[in-house]
Amino acid sequence: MRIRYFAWLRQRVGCSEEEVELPAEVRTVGDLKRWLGSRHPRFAEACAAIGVVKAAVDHEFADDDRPLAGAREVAFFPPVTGG
Amino acid sequence: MRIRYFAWLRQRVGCSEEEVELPAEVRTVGDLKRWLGSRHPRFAEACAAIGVVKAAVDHEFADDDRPLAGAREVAFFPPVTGG
Amino acid sequence: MTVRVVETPFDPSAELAAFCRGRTDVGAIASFIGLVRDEHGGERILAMTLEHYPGMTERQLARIEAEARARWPLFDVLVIHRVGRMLPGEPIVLVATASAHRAAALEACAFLIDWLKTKAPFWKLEETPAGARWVEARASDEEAAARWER
Amino acid sequence: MTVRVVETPFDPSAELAAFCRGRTDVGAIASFIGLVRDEHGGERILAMTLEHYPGMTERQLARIEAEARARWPLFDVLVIHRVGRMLPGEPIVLVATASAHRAAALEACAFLIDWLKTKAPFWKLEETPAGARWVEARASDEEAAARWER
Repeated sequence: MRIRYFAWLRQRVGCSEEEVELPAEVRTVGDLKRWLGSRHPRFAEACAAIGVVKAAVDHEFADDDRPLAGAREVAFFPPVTGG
Repeated sequence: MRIRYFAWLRQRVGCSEEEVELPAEVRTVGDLKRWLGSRHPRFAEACAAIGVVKAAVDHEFADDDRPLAGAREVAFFPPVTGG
Repeated sequence: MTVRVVETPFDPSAELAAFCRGRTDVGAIASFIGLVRDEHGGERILAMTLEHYPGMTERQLARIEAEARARWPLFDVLVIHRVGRMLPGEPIVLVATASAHRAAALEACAFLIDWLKTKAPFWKLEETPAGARWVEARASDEEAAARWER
Repeated sequence: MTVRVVETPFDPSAELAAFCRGRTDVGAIASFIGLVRDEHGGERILAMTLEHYPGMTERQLARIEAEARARWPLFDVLVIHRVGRMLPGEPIVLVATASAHRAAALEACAFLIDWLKTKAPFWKLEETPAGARWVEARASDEEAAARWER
Protein backbone atom coordinates (compact mmCIF):
# COMPACT_ATOMS: atom_id res chain seq x y z
CA MET A 1 0.00 0.00 0.00
CA ARG A 2 1.20 3.50 -0.81
CA ILE A 3 1.22 6.09 1.97
CA ARG A 4 1.44 9.81 1.10
CA TYR A 5 2.06 12.84 3.30
CA PHE A 6 1.34 16.49 2.46
CA ALA A 7 2.21 20.01 3.65
CA TRP A 8 3.82 20.26 7.10
CA LEU A 9 3.04 16.63 7.85
CA ARG A 10 5.26 15.69 4.91
CA GLN A 11 8.02 17.85 6.37
CA ARG A 12 7.56 16.36 9.86
CA VAL A 13 7.60 12.76 8.66
CA GLY A 14 10.48 13.56 6.35
CA CYS A 15 9.12 11.87 3.24
CA SER A 16 6.35 12.51 0.76
CA GLU A 17 5.47 8.89 0.11
CA GLU A 18 6.38 5.34 1.04
CA GLU A 19 5.31 1.82 0.13
CA VAL A 20 4.34 -0.33 3.11
CA GLU A 21 3.28 -3.94 3.73
CA LEU A 22 0.55 -3.85 6.34
CA PRO A 23 0.36 -6.47 9.10
CA ALA A 24 -2.97 -8.29 9.12
CA GLU A 25 -4.14 -6.53 12.29
CA VAL A 26 -4.06 -3.08 10.63
CA ARG A 27 -7.63 -2.96 9.35
CA THR A 28 -8.75 0.68 9.55
CA VAL A 29 -7.41 4.20 9.04
CA GLY A 30 -7.14 4.51 12.83
CA ASP A 31 -5.10 1.28 13.04
CA LEU A 32 -2.85 2.60 10.25
CA LYS A 33 -2.24 5.87 12.08
CA ARG A 34 -1.12 4.02 15.20
CA TRP A 35 1.06 1.64 13.19
CA LEU A 36 2.71 4.48 11.23
CA GLY A 37 3.13 6.41 14.48
CA SER A 38 5.29 3.59 15.83
CA ARG A 39 7.61 4.09 12.81
CA HIS A 40 7.50 7.91 12.70
CA PRO A 41 7.44 9.47 16.21
CA ARG A 42 6.66 12.93 14.81
CA PHE A 43 3.65 11.51 12.95
CA ALA A 44 2.42 10.02 16.25
CA GLU A 45 2.88 13.44 17.88
CA ALA A 46 0.76 15.14 15.21
CA CYS A 47 -1.95 12.47 15.48
CA ALA A 48 -2.15 13.02 19.23
CA ALA A 49 -3.59 16.50 18.58
CA ILE A 50 -7.29 16.16 17.71
CA GLY A 51 -8.37 17.27 14.24
CA VAL A 52 -4.87 18.05 13.00
CA VAL A 53 -4.29 14.98 10.83
CA LYS A 54 -6.83 14.31 8.10
CA ALA A 55 -6.85 11.18 5.96
CA ALA A 56 -7.97 10.18 2.48
CA VAL A 57 -8.32 6.62 1.17
CA ASP A 58 -7.99 6.36 -2.60
CA HIS A 59 -8.67 10.12 -2.95
CA GLU A 60 -11.71 10.16 -0.62
CA PHE A 61 -11.74 11.79 2.80
CA ALA A 62 -11.86 9.02 5.42
CA ASP A 63 -12.49 8.85 9.16
CA ASP A 64 -10.54 6.65 11.56
CA ASP A 65 -13.07 3.82 11.36
CA ARG A 66 -12.81 3.55 7.56
CA PRO A 67 -11.72 -0.02 6.64
CA LEU A 68 -8.59 -0.38 4.50
CA ALA A 69 -9.62 -3.56 2.68
CA GLY A 70 -8.93 -3.10 -1.05
CA ALA A 71 -7.33 0.34 -0.64
CA ARG A 72 -4.33 1.19 -2.81
CA GLU A 73 -3.34 4.60 -1.46
CA VAL A 74 -3.81 6.35 1.88
CA ALA A 75 -2.86 10.02 2.34
CA PHE A 76 -2.37 12.03 5.53
CA PHE A 77 -2.39 15.83 5.66
CA PRO A 78 -3.31 18.86 7.77
CA PRO A 79 -6.67 20.62 7.35
CA VAL A 80 -6.85 22.11 3.85
CA THR A 81 -6.24 25.82 3.19
CA GLY A 82 -6.84 26.41 -0.52
CA GLY A 83 -8.98 28.91 -2.36
CA MET B 1 -42.31 73.05 -11.27
CA ARG B 2 -41.09 70.44 -13.71
CA ILE B 3 -43.00 67.14 -13.92
CA ARG B 4 -41.36 64.12 -15.57
CA TYR B 5 -42.78 60.77 -16.62
CA PHE B 6 -40.87 57.58 -17.38
CA ALA B 7 -41.36 54.19 -19.06
CA TRP B 8 -44.96 53.17 -19.79
CA LEU B 9 -46.30 56.03 -17.68
CA ARG B 10 -44.61 58.42 -20.10
CA GLN B 11 -46.31 56.63 -22.99
CA ARG B 12 -49.70 56.71 -21.24
CA VAL B 13 -49.52 60.39 -20.36
CA GLY B 14 -48.20 61.17 -23.82
CA CYS B 15 -45.32 63.40 -22.77
CA SER B 16 -41.99 62.97 -21.04
CA GLU B 17 -42.01 66.28 -19.18
CA GLU B 18 -44.06 69.41 -18.61
CA GLU B 19 -43.73 72.67 -16.67
CA VAL B 20 -46.68 73.38 -14.37
CA GLU B 21 -47.79 76.18 -12.05
CA LEU B 22 -49.23 74.52 -8.96
CA PRO B 23 -52.34 75.94 -7.27
CA ALA B 24 -51.72 76.79 -3.60
CA GLU B 25 -53.78 73.84 -2.35
CA VAL B 26 -51.42 71.27 -3.97
CA ARG B 27 -49.03 70.73 -1.08
CA THR B 28 -47.93 67.07 -1.23
CA VAL B 29 -47.04 64.39 -3.74
CA GLY B 30 -50.49 62.88 -3.18
CA ASP B 31 -52.17 66.23 -3.92
CA LEU B 32 -50.05 66.53 -7.07
CA LYS B 33 -51.08 63.07 -8.26
CA ARG B 34 -54.78 63.98 -7.93
CA TRP B 35 -54.26 67.36 -9.61
CA LEU B 36 -52.31 65.83 -12.52
CA GLY B 37 -54.93 63.08 -12.76
CA SER B 38 -57.58 65.71 -13.47
CA ARG B 39 -55.48 66.84 -16.47
CA HIS B 40 -54.38 63.37 -17.68
CA PRO B 41 -57.16 60.78 -17.30
CA ARG B 42 -54.76 57.91 -18.08
CA PHE B 43 -52.43 59.09 -15.31
CA ALA B 44 -55.41 59.04 -12.91
CA GLU B 45 -56.17 55.48 -14.07
CA ALA B 46 -52.61 54.34 -13.35
CA CYS B 47 -52.64 56.02 -9.91
CA ALA B 48 -55.86 54.18 -9.01
CA ALA B 49 -53.92 50.90 -9.00
CA ILE B 50 -51.97 50.62 -5.74
CA GLY B 51 -48.17 50.51 -5.97
CA VAL B 52 -48.01 51.05 -9.71
CA VAL B 53 -47.01 54.73 -9.74
CA LYS B 54 -43.84 55.65 -7.85
CA ALA B 55 -42.67 59.21 -7.30
CA ALA B 56 -39.38 61.04 -6.79
CA VAL B 57 -38.97 64.62 -5.60
CA ASP B 58 -35.71 66.21 -6.72
CA HIS B 59 -34.23 62.74 -7.44
CA GLU B 60 -35.32 61.20 -4.13
CA PHE B 61 -38.01 58.54 -3.82
CA ALA B 62 -41.05 60.15 -2.16
CA ASP B 63 -44.30 58.88 -0.62
CA ASP B 64 -47.69 60.54 -1.09
CA ASP B 65 -47.35 62.58 2.12
CA ARG B 66 -44.06 64.16 1.05
CA PRO B 67 -44.48 68.01 1.01
CA LEU B 68 -43.68 69.80 -2.25
CA ALA B 69 -42.48 73.07 -0.69
CA GLY B 70 -39.19 74.06 -2.34
CA ALA B 71 -39.23 71.17 -4.85
CA ARG B 72 -38.05 71.87 -8.39
CA GLU B 73 -38.74 68.55 -10.11
CA VAL B 74 -41.17 65.72 -9.45
CA ALA B 75 -40.99 62.47 -11.43
CA PHE B 76 -43.55 59.67 -11.76
CA PHE B 77 -42.72 56.20 -12.98
CA PRO B 78 -43.58 52.50 -12.64
CA PRO B 79 -41.63 50.21 -10.27
CA VAL B 80 -38.02 50.01 -11.44
CA THR B 81 -36.71 46.98 -13.40
CA GLY B 82 -32.98 47.58 -13.93
CA GLY B 83 -29.96 45.41 -13.27
CA MET C 1 -15.40 57.24 -10.63
CA THR C 2 -16.60 53.87 -9.53
CA VAL C 3 -20.22 54.30 -10.67
CA ARG C 4 -20.84 54.73 -14.39
CA VAL C 5 -23.89 54.82 -16.66
CA VAL C 6 -22.86 54.08 -20.24
CA GLU C 7 -24.74 54.41 -23.52
CA THR C 8 -22.54 52.13 -25.62
CA PRO C 9 -21.45 48.49 -25.21
CA PHE C 10 -18.84 47.81 -22.54
CA ASP C 11 -16.54 44.85 -21.93
CA PRO C 12 -17.04 43.47 -18.39
CA SER C 13 -13.88 41.35 -18.51
CA ALA C 14 -11.70 44.32 -19.56
CA GLU C 15 -13.30 46.40 -16.79
CA LEU C 16 -12.60 43.63 -14.29
CA ALA C 17 -9.00 43.35 -15.49
CA ALA C 18 -8.53 47.08 -14.88
CA PHE C 19 -10.26 46.75 -11.50
CA CYS C 20 -7.78 44.03 -10.38
CA ARG C 21 -4.65 45.46 -12.02
CA GLY C 22 -1.63 46.15 -9.87
CA ARG C 23 -3.38 45.49 -6.57
CA THR C 24 -1.45 43.35 -4.11
CA ASP C 25 -3.48 44.27 -1.01
CA VAL C 26 -6.78 42.80 -2.20
CA GLY C 27 -7.42 39.13 -1.49
CA ALA C 28 -10.90 38.73 -2.92
CA ILE C 29 -12.80 40.12 -5.88
CA ALA C 30 -16.45 39.21 -6.42
CA SER C 31 -18.38 40.23 -9.49
CA PHE C 32 -21.78 39.99 -11.07
CA ILE C 33 -22.52 40.47 -14.77
CA GLY C 34 -26.11 40.82 -16.02
CA LEU C 35 -26.61 40.05 -19.71
CA VAL C 36 -29.53 40.44 -22.10
CA ARG C 37 -31.20 37.03 -22.51
CA ASP C 38 -32.69 35.88 -25.80
CA GLU C 39 -35.77 34.49 -24.05
CA HIS C 40 -38.13 35.68 -21.31
CA GLY C 41 -41.35 34.10 -20.15
CA GLY C 42 -41.36 31.75 -23.14
CA GLU C 43 -41.03 34.55 -25.71
CA ARG C 44 -38.05 35.31 -27.89
CA ILE C 45 -36.32 38.60 -27.09
CA LEU C 46 -34.96 40.46 -30.12
CA ALA C 47 -33.61 43.47 -28.24
CA MET C 48 -33.87 45.27 -24.92
CA THR C 49 -33.98 49.01 -24.27
CA LEU C 50 -33.01 50.38 -20.87
CA GLU C 51 -34.58 53.72 -20.02
CA HIS C 52 -33.35 55.60 -16.99
CA TYR C 53 -33.72 58.88 -15.10
CA PRO C 54 -30.47 60.79 -15.64
CA GLY C 55 -29.36 62.53 -12.48
CA MET C 56 -31.42 60.37 -10.15
CA THR C 57 -29.72 57.23 -11.47
CA GLU C 58 -26.19 58.39 -10.62
CA ARG C 59 -27.35 59.68 -7.25
CA GLN C 60 -29.03 56.39 -6.32
CA LEU C 61 -26.08 54.29 -7.52
CA ALA C 62 -23.65 56.44 -5.52
CA ARG C 63 -25.86 56.08 -2.45
CA ILE C 64 -26.09 52.29 -2.85
CA GLU C 65 -22.31 52.12 -3.24
CA ALA C 66 -21.81 54.25 -0.09
CA GLU C 67 -24.15 51.94 1.81
CA ALA C 68 -22.11 48.89 0.74
CA ARG C 69 -18.86 50.58 1.79
CA ALA C 70 -20.40 51.42 5.20
CA ARG C 71 -21.47 47.80 5.75
CA TRP C 72 -18.41 45.89 4.55
CA PRO C 73 -14.66 46.63 4.58
CA LEU C 74 -14.14 47.17 0.85
CA PHE C 75 -11.02 48.38 -0.93
CA ASP C 76 -12.96 49.23 -4.04
CA VAL C 77 -16.36 49.01 -5.73
CA LEU C 78 -17.24 49.20 -9.43
CA VAL C 79 -20.76 49.57 -10.84
CA ILE C 80 -21.35 49.99 -14.58
CA HIS C 81 -24.88 50.08 -15.98
CA ARG C 82 -25.68 50.24 -19.67
CA VAL C 83 -28.66 52.24 -20.98
CA GLY C 84 -30.24 52.47 -24.42
CA ARG C 85 -30.94 49.64 -26.88
CA MET C 86 -28.95 46.42 -26.70
CA LEU C 87 -29.02 42.90 -28.15
CA PRO C 88 -29.12 39.43 -26.55
CA GLY C 89 -25.73 38.52 -25.09
CA GLU C 90 -24.75 42.15 -24.46
CA PRO C 91 -23.89 43.13 -20.88
CA ILE C 92 -26.44 45.28 -19.03
CA VAL C 93 -24.68 45.63 -15.70
CA LEU C 94 -21.40 44.86 -13.96
CA VAL C 95 -20.94 45.00 -10.21
CA ALA C 96 -17.52 44.24 -8.71
CA THR C 97 -16.23 44.42 -5.14
CA ALA C 98 -12.71 44.09 -3.75
CA SER C 99 -11.95 43.17 -0.15
CA ALA C 100 -9.28 41.43 1.90
CA HIS C 101 -11.64 38.51 2.52
CA ARG C 102 -14.13 36.64 0.43
CA ALA C 103 -17.24 36.90 2.63
CA ALA C 104 -17.19 40.72 2.49
CA ALA C 105 -16.61 40.75 -1.28
CA LEU C 106 -19.34 38.18 -2.02
CA GLU C 107 -21.95 39.64 0.32
CA ALA C 108 -21.36 43.23 -0.81
CA CYS C 109 -21.64 42.15 -4.45
CA ALA C 110 -24.99 40.41 -3.83
CA PHE C 111 -26.20 43.41 -1.81
CA LEU C 112 -25.26 45.88 -4.56
CA ILE C 113 -27.11 44.06 -7.32
CA ASP C 114 -30.15 43.41 -5.11
CA TRP C 115 -30.44 47.08 -4.12
CA LEU C 116 -29.68 48.31 -7.62
CA LYS C 117 -32.59 46.18 -8.91
CA THR C 118 -35.10 47.88 -6.61
CA LYS C 119 -33.67 51.33 -5.88
CA ALA C 120 -32.12 52.63 -9.11
CA PRO C 121 -34.46 54.21 -11.70
CA PHE C 122 -34.06 51.91 -14.71
CA TRP C 123 -36.86 50.42 -16.80
CA LYS C 124 -36.59 47.60 -19.32
CA LEU C 125 -38.48 47.52 -22.60
CA GLU C 126 -38.28 44.17 -24.40
CA GLU C 127 -38.75 43.72 -28.12
CA THR C 128 -40.39 40.41 -28.98
CA PRO C 129 -41.69 39.08 -32.33
CA ALA C 130 -45.17 40.15 -31.10
CA GLY C 131 -44.07 43.71 -30.31
CA ALA C 132 -42.50 45.71 -27.51
CA ARG C 133 -43.47 45.27 -23.85
CA TRP C 134 -42.31 46.82 -20.59
CA VAL C 135 -40.83 44.33 -18.15
CA GLU C 136 -42.85 44.10 -14.93
CA ALA C 137 -41.18 44.41 -11.55
CA ARG C 138 -40.91 41.08 -9.74
CA ALA C 139 -41.94 40.55 -6.13
CA SER C 140 -38.89 38.31 -5.74
CA ASP C 141 -36.64 41.33 -6.39
CA GLU C 142 -38.31 43.23 -3.55
CA GLU C 143 -37.82 40.21 -1.29
CA ALA C 144 -34.17 39.88 -2.27
CA ALA C 145 -33.60 43.57 -1.47
CA ALA C 146 -35.56 43.34 1.79
CA ARG C 147 -33.19 40.76 3.27
CA TRP C 148 -30.56 43.53 3.48
CA GLU C 149 -32.85 45.99 5.32
CA ARG C 150 -32.01 46.65 8.95
CA MET D 1 -13.28 20.99 -19.02
CA THR D 2 -14.76 23.27 -16.44
CA VAL D 3 -12.40 22.35 -13.58
CA ARG D 4 -8.71 23.04 -14.07
CA VAL D 5 -5.61 22.96 -11.87
CA VAL D 6 -2.88 25.12 -13.43
CA GLU D 7 0.84 25.43 -12.64
CA THR D 8 1.44 28.76 -14.37
CA PRO D 9 -0.19 32.21 -14.02
CA PHE D 10 -3.66 32.55 -15.53
CA ASP D 11 -5.69 35.62 -16.47
CA PRO D 12 -9.09 35.57 -14.70
CA SER D 13 -10.55 38.32 -16.89
CA ALA D 14 -9.58 36.52 -20.11
CA GLU D 15 -11.06 33.30 -18.70
CA LEU D 16 -14.26 35.14 -17.80
CA ALA D 17 -14.42 36.70 -21.26
CA ALA D 18 -14.22 33.21 -22.80
CA PHE D 19 -16.80 31.94 -20.31
CA CYS D 20 -19.32 34.65 -21.37
CA ARG D 21 -18.50 34.68 -25.10
CA GLY D 22 -21.31 34.08 -27.55
CA ARG D 23 -23.89 33.15 -24.94
CA THR D 24 -27.31 34.70 -25.39
CA ASP D 25 -29.23 32.34 -23.09
CA VAL D 26 -27.41 33.26 -19.89
CA GLY D 27 -28.73 36.21 -17.92
CA ALA D 28 -26.39 36.19 -14.96
CA ILE D 29 -22.71 35.46 -14.40
CA ALA D 30 -21.24 35.56 -10.91
CA SER D 31 -17.55 35.18 -10.24
CA PHE D 32 -15.03 35.11 -7.45
CA ILE D 33 -11.30 35.72 -7.82
CA GLY D 34 -8.89 34.95 -4.99
CA LEU D 35 -5.53 36.75 -5.17
CA VAL D 36 -2.29 36.48 -3.22
CA ARG D 37 -2.21 39.32 -0.64
CA ASP D 38 1.03 41.07 0.30
CA GLU D 39 0.09 40.99 3.99
CA HIS D 40 -1.31 38.40 6.40
CA GLY D 41 -1.70 38.66 10.15
CA GLY D 42 0.47 41.79 10.22
CA GLU D 43 3.37 40.18 8.35
CA ARG D 44 4.54 40.96 4.86
CA ILE D 45 4.06 38.13 2.37
CA LEU D 46 6.82 37.78 -0.21
CA ALA D 47 5.39 34.76 -2.00
CA MET D 48 2.91 31.95 -1.59
CA THR D 49 3.26 28.30 -2.58
CA LEU D 50 0.19 26.16 -3.11
CA GLU D 51 0.75 22.44 -2.60
CA HIS D 52 -1.98 20.03 -3.62
CA TYR D 53 -2.79 16.33 -3.94
CA PRO D 54 -2.91 15.58 -7.68
CA GLY D 55 -5.72 13.23 -8.51
CA MET D 56 -7.69 13.88 -5.34
CA THR D 57 -7.83 17.61 -6.15
CA GLU D 58 -9.47 17.14 -9.54
CA ARG D 59 -11.84 14.55 -8.10
CA GLN D 60 -12.93 16.82 -5.25
CA LEU D 61 -13.35 19.86 -7.50
CA ALA D 62 -15.44 17.83 -9.96
CA ARG D 63 -17.59 16.58 -7.09
CA ILE D 64 -18.09 20.10 -5.69
CA GLU D 65 -19.03 21.31 -9.16
CA ALA D 66 -21.53 18.44 -9.58
CA GLU D 67 -23.05 19.33 -6.20
CA ALA D 68 -23.50 22.97 -7.29
CA ARG D 69 -25.13 21.87 -10.56
CA ALA D 70 -27.50 19.60 -8.62
CA ARG D 71 -28.54 22.43 -6.28
CA TRP D 72 -28.93 25.33 -8.72
CA PRO D 73 -30.03 25.58 -12.37
CA LEU D 74 -26.66 26.45 -13.92
CA PHE D 75 -25.79 26.72 -17.60
CA ASP D 76 -22.11 26.53 -16.88
CA VAL D 77 -19.48 26.45 -14.12
CA LEU D 78 -15.78 27.29 -14.27
CA VAL D 79 -13.24 26.56 -11.54
CA ILE D 80 -9.53 27.29 -12.06
CA HIS D 81 -7.07 26.81 -9.20
CA ARG D 82 -3.40 27.71 -9.42
CA VAL D 83 -0.71 25.58 -7.71
CA GLY D 84 3.02 26.15 -7.19
CA ARG D 85 4.78 29.36 -6.20
CA MET D 86 3.16 32.73 -6.86
CA LEU D 87 3.66 36.40 -5.98
CA PRO D 88 1.38 38.99 -4.33
CA GLY D 89 -1.31 40.17 -6.74
CA GLU D 90 -1.32 36.90 -8.70
CA PRO D 91 -4.62 35.01 -8.95
CA ILE D 92 -4.94 31.81 -6.92
CA VAL D 93 -8.46 30.80 -7.83
CA LEU D 94 -11.32 31.73 -10.13
CA VAL D 95 -14.87 30.47 -9.69
CA ALA D 96 -17.56 31.49 -12.18
CA THR D 97 -21.19 30.45 -12.55
CA ALA D 98 -23.71 31.16 -15.31
CA SER D 99 -27.45 30.98 -14.82
CA ALA D 100 -30.64 32.51 -16.16
CA HIS D 101 -31.14 34.38 -12.88
CA ARG D 102 -28.86 36.17 -10.48
CA ALA D 103 -29.78 34.43 -7.22
CA ALA D 104 -28.73 31.02 -8.59
CA ALA D 105 -25.48 32.40 -10.04
CA LEU D 106 -24.52 34.31 -6.87
CA GLU D 107 -25.43 31.55 -4.41
CA ALA D 108 -23.73 28.82 -6.43
CA CYS D 109 -20.57 30.95 -6.70
CA ALA D 110 -20.44 31.50 -2.91
CA PHE D 111 -21.15 27.79 -2.34
CA LEU D 112 -18.35 26.70 -4.69
CA ILE D 113 -15.67 28.82 -3.07
CA ASP D 114 -16.84 27.92 0.46
CA TRP D 115 -16.75 24.20 -0.29
CA LEU D 116 -13.50 24.42 -2.23
CA LYS D 117 -11.89 26.08 0.81
CA THR D 118 -12.72 23.14 3.09
CA LYS D 119 -13.03 20.11 0.81
CA ALA D 120 -10.31 20.41 -1.82
CA PRO D 121 -6.77 19.25 -0.88
CA PHE D 122 -4.73 22.44 -1.18
CA TRP D 123 -2.25 23.80 1.37
CA LYS D 124 -0.73 27.26 1.46
CA LEU D 125 2.87 27.97 2.41
CA GLU D 126 3.61 31.67 2.93
CA GLU D 127 7.07 33.21 2.60
CA THR D 128 7.57 36.11 5.02
CA PRO D 129 10.73 38.09 5.83
CA ALA D 130 11.02 35.86 8.94
CA GLY D 131 10.82 32.63 6.93
CA ALA D 132 8.23 30.25 5.50
CA ARG D 133 5.12 29.17 7.41
CA TRP D 134 2.15 26.97 6.62
CA VAL D 135 -1.18 28.79 6.70
CA GLU D 136 -3.50 27.44 9.39
CA ALA D 137 -7.06 26.43 8.59
CA ARG D 138 -9.60 28.92 9.93
CA ALA D 139 -12.68 27.93 11.91
CA SER D 140 -14.60 30.61 9.96
CA ASP D 141 -14.01 28.64 6.76
CA GLU D 142 -15.57 25.55 8.31
CA GLU D 143 -18.55 27.66 9.44
CA ALA D 144 -18.94 29.18 5.98
CA ALA D 145 -18.96 25.71 4.43
CA ALA D 146 -21.32 24.34 7.08
CA ARG D 147 -24.11 26.76 6.16
CA TRP D 148 -24.49 24.84 2.88
CA GLU D 149 -24.79 21.43 4.59
CA ARG D 150 -28.23 19.85 4.51
